[in-house]
Amino acid sequence: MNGSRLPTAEFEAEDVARGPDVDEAGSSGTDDADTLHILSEQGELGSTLTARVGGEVVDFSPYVRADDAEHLRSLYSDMYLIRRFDQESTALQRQGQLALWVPLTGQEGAQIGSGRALQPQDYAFPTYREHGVALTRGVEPADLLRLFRGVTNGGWDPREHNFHLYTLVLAAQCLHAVGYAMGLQRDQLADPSLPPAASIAYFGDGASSEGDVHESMVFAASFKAPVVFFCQNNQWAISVPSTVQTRVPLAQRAAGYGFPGIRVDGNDVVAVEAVTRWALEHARSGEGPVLIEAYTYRMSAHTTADDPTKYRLSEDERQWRARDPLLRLDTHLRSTGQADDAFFEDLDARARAMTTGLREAVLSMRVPDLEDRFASVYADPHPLVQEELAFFREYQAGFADDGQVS
Amino acid sequence: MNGSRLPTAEFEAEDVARGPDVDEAGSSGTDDADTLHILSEQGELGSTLTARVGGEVVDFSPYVRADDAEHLRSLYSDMYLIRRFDQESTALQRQGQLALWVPLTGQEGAQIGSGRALQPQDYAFPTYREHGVALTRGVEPADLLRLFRGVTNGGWDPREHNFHLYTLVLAAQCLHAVGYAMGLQRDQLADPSLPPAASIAYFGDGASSEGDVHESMVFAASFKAPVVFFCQNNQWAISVPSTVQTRVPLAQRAAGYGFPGIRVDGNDVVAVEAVTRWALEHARSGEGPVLIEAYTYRMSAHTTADDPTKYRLSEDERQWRARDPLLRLDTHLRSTGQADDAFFEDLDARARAMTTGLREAVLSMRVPDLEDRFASVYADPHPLVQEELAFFREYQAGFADDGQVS
Amino acid sequence: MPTMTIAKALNEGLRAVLDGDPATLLMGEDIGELGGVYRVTEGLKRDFGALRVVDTPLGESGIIGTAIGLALRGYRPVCEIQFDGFVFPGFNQITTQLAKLRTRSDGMLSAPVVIRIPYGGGIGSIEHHSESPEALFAHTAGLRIITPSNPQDAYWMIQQAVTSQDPVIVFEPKRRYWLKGEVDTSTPVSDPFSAHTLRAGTDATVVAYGPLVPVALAAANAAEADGRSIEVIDLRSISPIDFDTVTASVLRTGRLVVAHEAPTFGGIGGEIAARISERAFLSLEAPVIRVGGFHMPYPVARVEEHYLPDIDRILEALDRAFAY
Amino acid sequence: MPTMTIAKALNEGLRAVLDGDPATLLMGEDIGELGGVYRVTEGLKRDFGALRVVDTPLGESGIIGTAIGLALRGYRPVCEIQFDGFVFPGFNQITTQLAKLRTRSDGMLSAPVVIRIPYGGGIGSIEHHSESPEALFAHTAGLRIITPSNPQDAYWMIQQAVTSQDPVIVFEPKRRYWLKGEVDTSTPVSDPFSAHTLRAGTDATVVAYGPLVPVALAAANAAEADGRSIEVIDLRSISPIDFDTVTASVLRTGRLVVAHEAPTFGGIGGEIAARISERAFLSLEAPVIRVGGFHMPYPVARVEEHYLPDIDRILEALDRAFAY
Ligand SMILES: Cc1ncc(C[n+]2csc(CCOP(=O)(O)OP(=O)(O)O)c2C)c(N)n1
Ligand SMILES: Cc1ncc(C[n+]2csc(CCOP(=O)(O)OP(=O)(O)O)c2C)c(N)n1
Ligand SMILES: [Mg+2]
Ligand SMILES: [Mg+2]
Repeated sequence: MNGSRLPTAEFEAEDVARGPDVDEAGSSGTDDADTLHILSEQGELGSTLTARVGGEVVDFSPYVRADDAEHLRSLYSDMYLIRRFDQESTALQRQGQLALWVPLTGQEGAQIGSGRALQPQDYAFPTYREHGVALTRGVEPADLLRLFRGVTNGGWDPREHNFHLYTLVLAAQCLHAVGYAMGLQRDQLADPSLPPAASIAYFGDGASSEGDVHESMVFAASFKAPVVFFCQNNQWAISVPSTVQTRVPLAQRAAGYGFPGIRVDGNDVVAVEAVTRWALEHARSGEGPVLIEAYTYRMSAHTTADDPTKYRLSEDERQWRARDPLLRLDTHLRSTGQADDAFFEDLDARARAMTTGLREAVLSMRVPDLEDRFASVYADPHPLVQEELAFFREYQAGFADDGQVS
Repeated sequence: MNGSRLPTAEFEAEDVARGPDVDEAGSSGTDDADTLHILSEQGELGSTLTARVGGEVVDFSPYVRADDAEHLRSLYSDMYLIRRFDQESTALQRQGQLALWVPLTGQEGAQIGSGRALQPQDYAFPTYREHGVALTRGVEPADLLRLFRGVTNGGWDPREHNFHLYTLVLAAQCLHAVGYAMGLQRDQLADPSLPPAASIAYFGDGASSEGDVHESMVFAASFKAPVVFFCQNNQWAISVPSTVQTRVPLAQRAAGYGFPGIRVDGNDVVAVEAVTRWALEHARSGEGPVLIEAYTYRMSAHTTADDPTKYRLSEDERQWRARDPLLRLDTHLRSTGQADDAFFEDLDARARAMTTGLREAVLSMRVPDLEDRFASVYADPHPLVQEELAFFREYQAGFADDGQVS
Repeated sequence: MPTMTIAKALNEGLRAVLDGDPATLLMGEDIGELGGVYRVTEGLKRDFGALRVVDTPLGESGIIGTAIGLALRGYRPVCEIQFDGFVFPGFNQITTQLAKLRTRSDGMLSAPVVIRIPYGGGIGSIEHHSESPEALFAHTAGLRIITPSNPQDAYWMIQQAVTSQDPVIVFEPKRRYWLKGEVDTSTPVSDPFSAHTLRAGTDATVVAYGPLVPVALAAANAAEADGRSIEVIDLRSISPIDFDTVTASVLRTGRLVVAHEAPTFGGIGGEIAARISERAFLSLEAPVIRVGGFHMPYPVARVEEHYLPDIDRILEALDRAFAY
Repeated sequence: MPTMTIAKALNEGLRAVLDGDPATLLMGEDIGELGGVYRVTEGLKRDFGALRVVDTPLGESGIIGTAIGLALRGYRPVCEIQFDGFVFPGFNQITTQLAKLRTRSDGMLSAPVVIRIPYGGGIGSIEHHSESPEALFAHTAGLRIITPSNPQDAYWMIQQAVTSQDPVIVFEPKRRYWLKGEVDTSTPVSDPFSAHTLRAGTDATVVAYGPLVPVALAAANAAEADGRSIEVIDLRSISPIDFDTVTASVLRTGRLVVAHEAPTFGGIGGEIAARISERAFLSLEAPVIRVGGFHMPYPVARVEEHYLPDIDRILEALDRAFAY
């Protein structure tokens, strides 16, 4: 089993095979002046509302909404609701009602924080895990399940919510977000009375390695497009740790393109919201793109088809449970008396109401005919599609006669 | 001609359309502490042999070979020879002997400086313009013309010179260089007695925007591959200035991947050689990749098919003539008495000797048969190729009978 | 009627769409200041400005991907890919994103992006500058692919591509850019997705498109001298293919030769041969004969003349068809 | 002889090449610790180490491009692309670099890279996980493309792919990963670029490959009940195609049905139909009938059963062939 050419397992060169010498600033990566964190794991609000962005120190206090109890409760509510939805969806998948489910548990802080920072005229381009952002954009939760039920590749009208469809080819949506932002720019120039707007591109630590992320950043920087790149570094791309994609914080990529990049504690919904509000304002005001790296953790499996015990330590998972984005806001709200039991009970009731009909909603989702699919390939009539549709109808009809197939 | 939606030419938004607000450090980009420059435009050797790389100041003096007169003369000779070759090739193209020529004039400092820094065991991956590097790798100059004569897509045996074939699809070769470096790494581990080696990937400012450059850097950083990325920023990608690709020096990209990046005055052959020797040593010794941006200028057209007067100012061209990489070393050698007229006359004679046979060499290049091409598609026998070759032979034979075609 | 080259007709067509619809914009490498390496966009940046004629950074995926985003915002981007051989970095965005957007959204969204690609050989150029990759796009549903062969078609088809609600790839026969012809700028040509019968004939049909159309016509003329009456069809659209026109012709002539520069194996000629063999099975006097490139990377310039289908190759194919 | 699944046979085949040739290495996304999303590389990182079973960063162009570099240095990389629909970011490196390296160097260099791609539908999955893009690679000269349909072929063909001096794409029929069969680990199967006749017949020939081979066999059995004797050929190699075997069969049977999951339009079935129509023109009793996907993006899971060619679709095609 040993050859002349290549070392085998016994003769392992950790460095080449990528060892532990990763230059990440601390394993949590959230302990330095380049990272914004406001709400601590203990549920306490920090007093430093600044962080270094590139060479400069930015004061995020105008963007922090921590003194608005109502607002904090609503952030908590969103996180809570989407986690419950996530759990329910996972259960539906286990029951065989969904082909697959992509859980977001652990990433509620990053998603609700950034989603709530958006204004109606902004436009979001999600990956396939942004259920939390979807909630903030008013997408009907059940609609998120259509894709995973296998009845559509879409599920909602993006134009109604300014929330694009899920994109499964990693990083592809980043370019769409930049192009959309270039369109916003042009609209604004043609009609300065339009409210300034930006787009936001979500992607993961794994996707960050794809060429499309690079080209998005090059184009965005070149055209000063009003786009925010929002990377959820949940530390895993299926089974591969983010240290394989990069040895330094992903936020540092931005400086290479000449725009600001900042890492934020992704489990701190207050900080995420603040930094995203700042970034969107930067983009909307014509200052160009911003990269945000939300440092977080995928608390669940990659998808319901995945088994994380194959590649990560339960000890790690345990540690990150203590950093749960919901937990710390819960603690904060309770300890400061901003929320009482009634609030949590009421929220629980809302969550139950939201998830109750879900199973029925899924069961009653219209299963399309293959015939429907022929209709959406082209906008204009297309002879080949028409011919194949005619064949298909005739073919199906043949079975109807035989009584074999409906 | 004016619409409701988009502003027209009169209503130009310079910022969006990319105006002059580029954050480049000075238009020459070579005036700051992040740039290494040693031999000035006036032909004087500077005394600071340091430059900032990332946060740290690196002392390049161990890599500078400015006190070796023999060496400086040989650098000059190489630059001179390849420029003369370039001029002759341009002439050959004008005479219709080449389909196209890609001139390197202006980039001799970057190419000879980096090429001479390579050791025999290193392996270079060029673009299509690295005639100077080819010279340093011992490629027969006439062989560089085969591609442009249209008789091959190659022209030399890369394994003989550790100099890969020209690659025309921008940026593609960067990944090959990284993979090759991964191979070097494995060889070294299997046989530590091998001399440490690195690969070097050449690419341009235009190509830097391609996704493949990004993926190369991600892979190289991840595997700590012994590869040097050598970007010749000659400020133009055909007609598009490098400020469209980036608003900040390209060298800054490296920090985003966690490896050193440095800008060097590309028209300063002494500095380029030093910085490349440093970078190669860094790579060979297991420290991982380095990015070098050689800031230079394409003094000629993109190719002989190009007309730069369409897109750039003759004033710019004039300014850059003063920064000619040959001129400054010429001045230095003469003013310090390290080279006399005899040297320059002798060099001129060598150049004449080198270019004299060129036209004949080109004229006598064997024009391949289409039949030859059938032989190199696959290594192993392939029925379709055999069938088509048989058809082609029979078809050609038919004409021979008719006396129509040879 | 003005006479102009294909390149000029495309330029005028693009000018017309920029003029007519403020949502249109052109994007690509070197299309602005330089006017494109083939000068197809010459003068347009000057007249419409840098916001509508955009010199992009150098990345094909970036060009197509941002064009999709612009289209989602209501714009109509016309992208130029500099050469056939350089479309591949953008292949993913075209194949997985652009082509599928409509289906993915159950018909709610569309991205009517136009992609212009100069294609084909015969220009004595270097590697990657002479390819014919149309079959690699035709297999993907959701795209439309057209290729004008003359100035009149060029002028109108580029405009029709921009008007289409679907994404359209326009393959421009680069070695015919300087081919001149009359252009009627007042009456649009018929449906760009239909084939045109350029020459009537009774003994055999030759189907060609793009750069080979003049070759097919010349071959038909040469065959006439031998007493053979050849019908020549300019396919014009590669996806969809106007099989009705081709079938009707073959039902009359009984013989079909299909010619393209792309390699025969896996080329679009196979699709035509297969479908016509099915539709006209009982009328075919001979198998459909394909004339195309060989199964090899496009060869170096000095041998391309032996590679490219020419009049003789088409005549030889006709001979084979008549041998049955 | 041991019995194993196709996935296990591939795993054992990869183990054999890693064992036998120190220049081989595997690279891809999630192939190490996890053993691949289909567990085809399970246990190999444990046994051969992270230098030979490499979890790469997430970039398909990066995987193929660095594999080419490794091959230039004398290594034999076997790349895994996670799903058919995710090969496209690597399309440029495959099409313009990998396929052409040999020709570009006038035969001096070769890059015997192997690319494994799980492909095809029928697994109830989401978008991009059920595609059959083989025709998009077959058109490009310089590549070889094979697709095993059973454990025995899987075990040997993956090894033969690694031994080939040419780049080889191995399309693995993912919905058959769990198909079991006996594997003779001592005697290699014959030339992986040849077709195998799996069932003799006299009235018509059915050609299929990969996931549709069991479907074609089942259809042939069903047709037998109707008194029709159907020959079934497993194509095994998509580039080159073993036209000799197919032609010989059709010359005897006079009828041909070609089935694949990929859309019919522009699919490899067109190439087979065109070439067999030419080679067996006078023996064909009916046109070649193709059974394939419709011209649409692969549909959502809930309707895929109506999209995928099944026994009935093949029988219907045979009916059409027998109707002549
Ligand atoms: C281009 C492409 N390659 C591979 C895949 C398969 N794949 C799906 S998700 C995934 C991991 C993505 O990781 P990351 O970007 O960190 O996002 P996360 O899933 O953690 O949210 C992979 C490899 C894909 N969808 N697209
Ligand atoms: C992928 C790809 N796209 C487009 C081209 C066409 N092209 C050839 S050279 C060039 C400009 C390259 O500029 P740069 O990288 O700065 O290198 P330089 O020519 O200045 O040396 C372009 C656009 C190409 N060769 N490859
Ligand atoms: Mg992740
Ligand atoms: Mg340049």
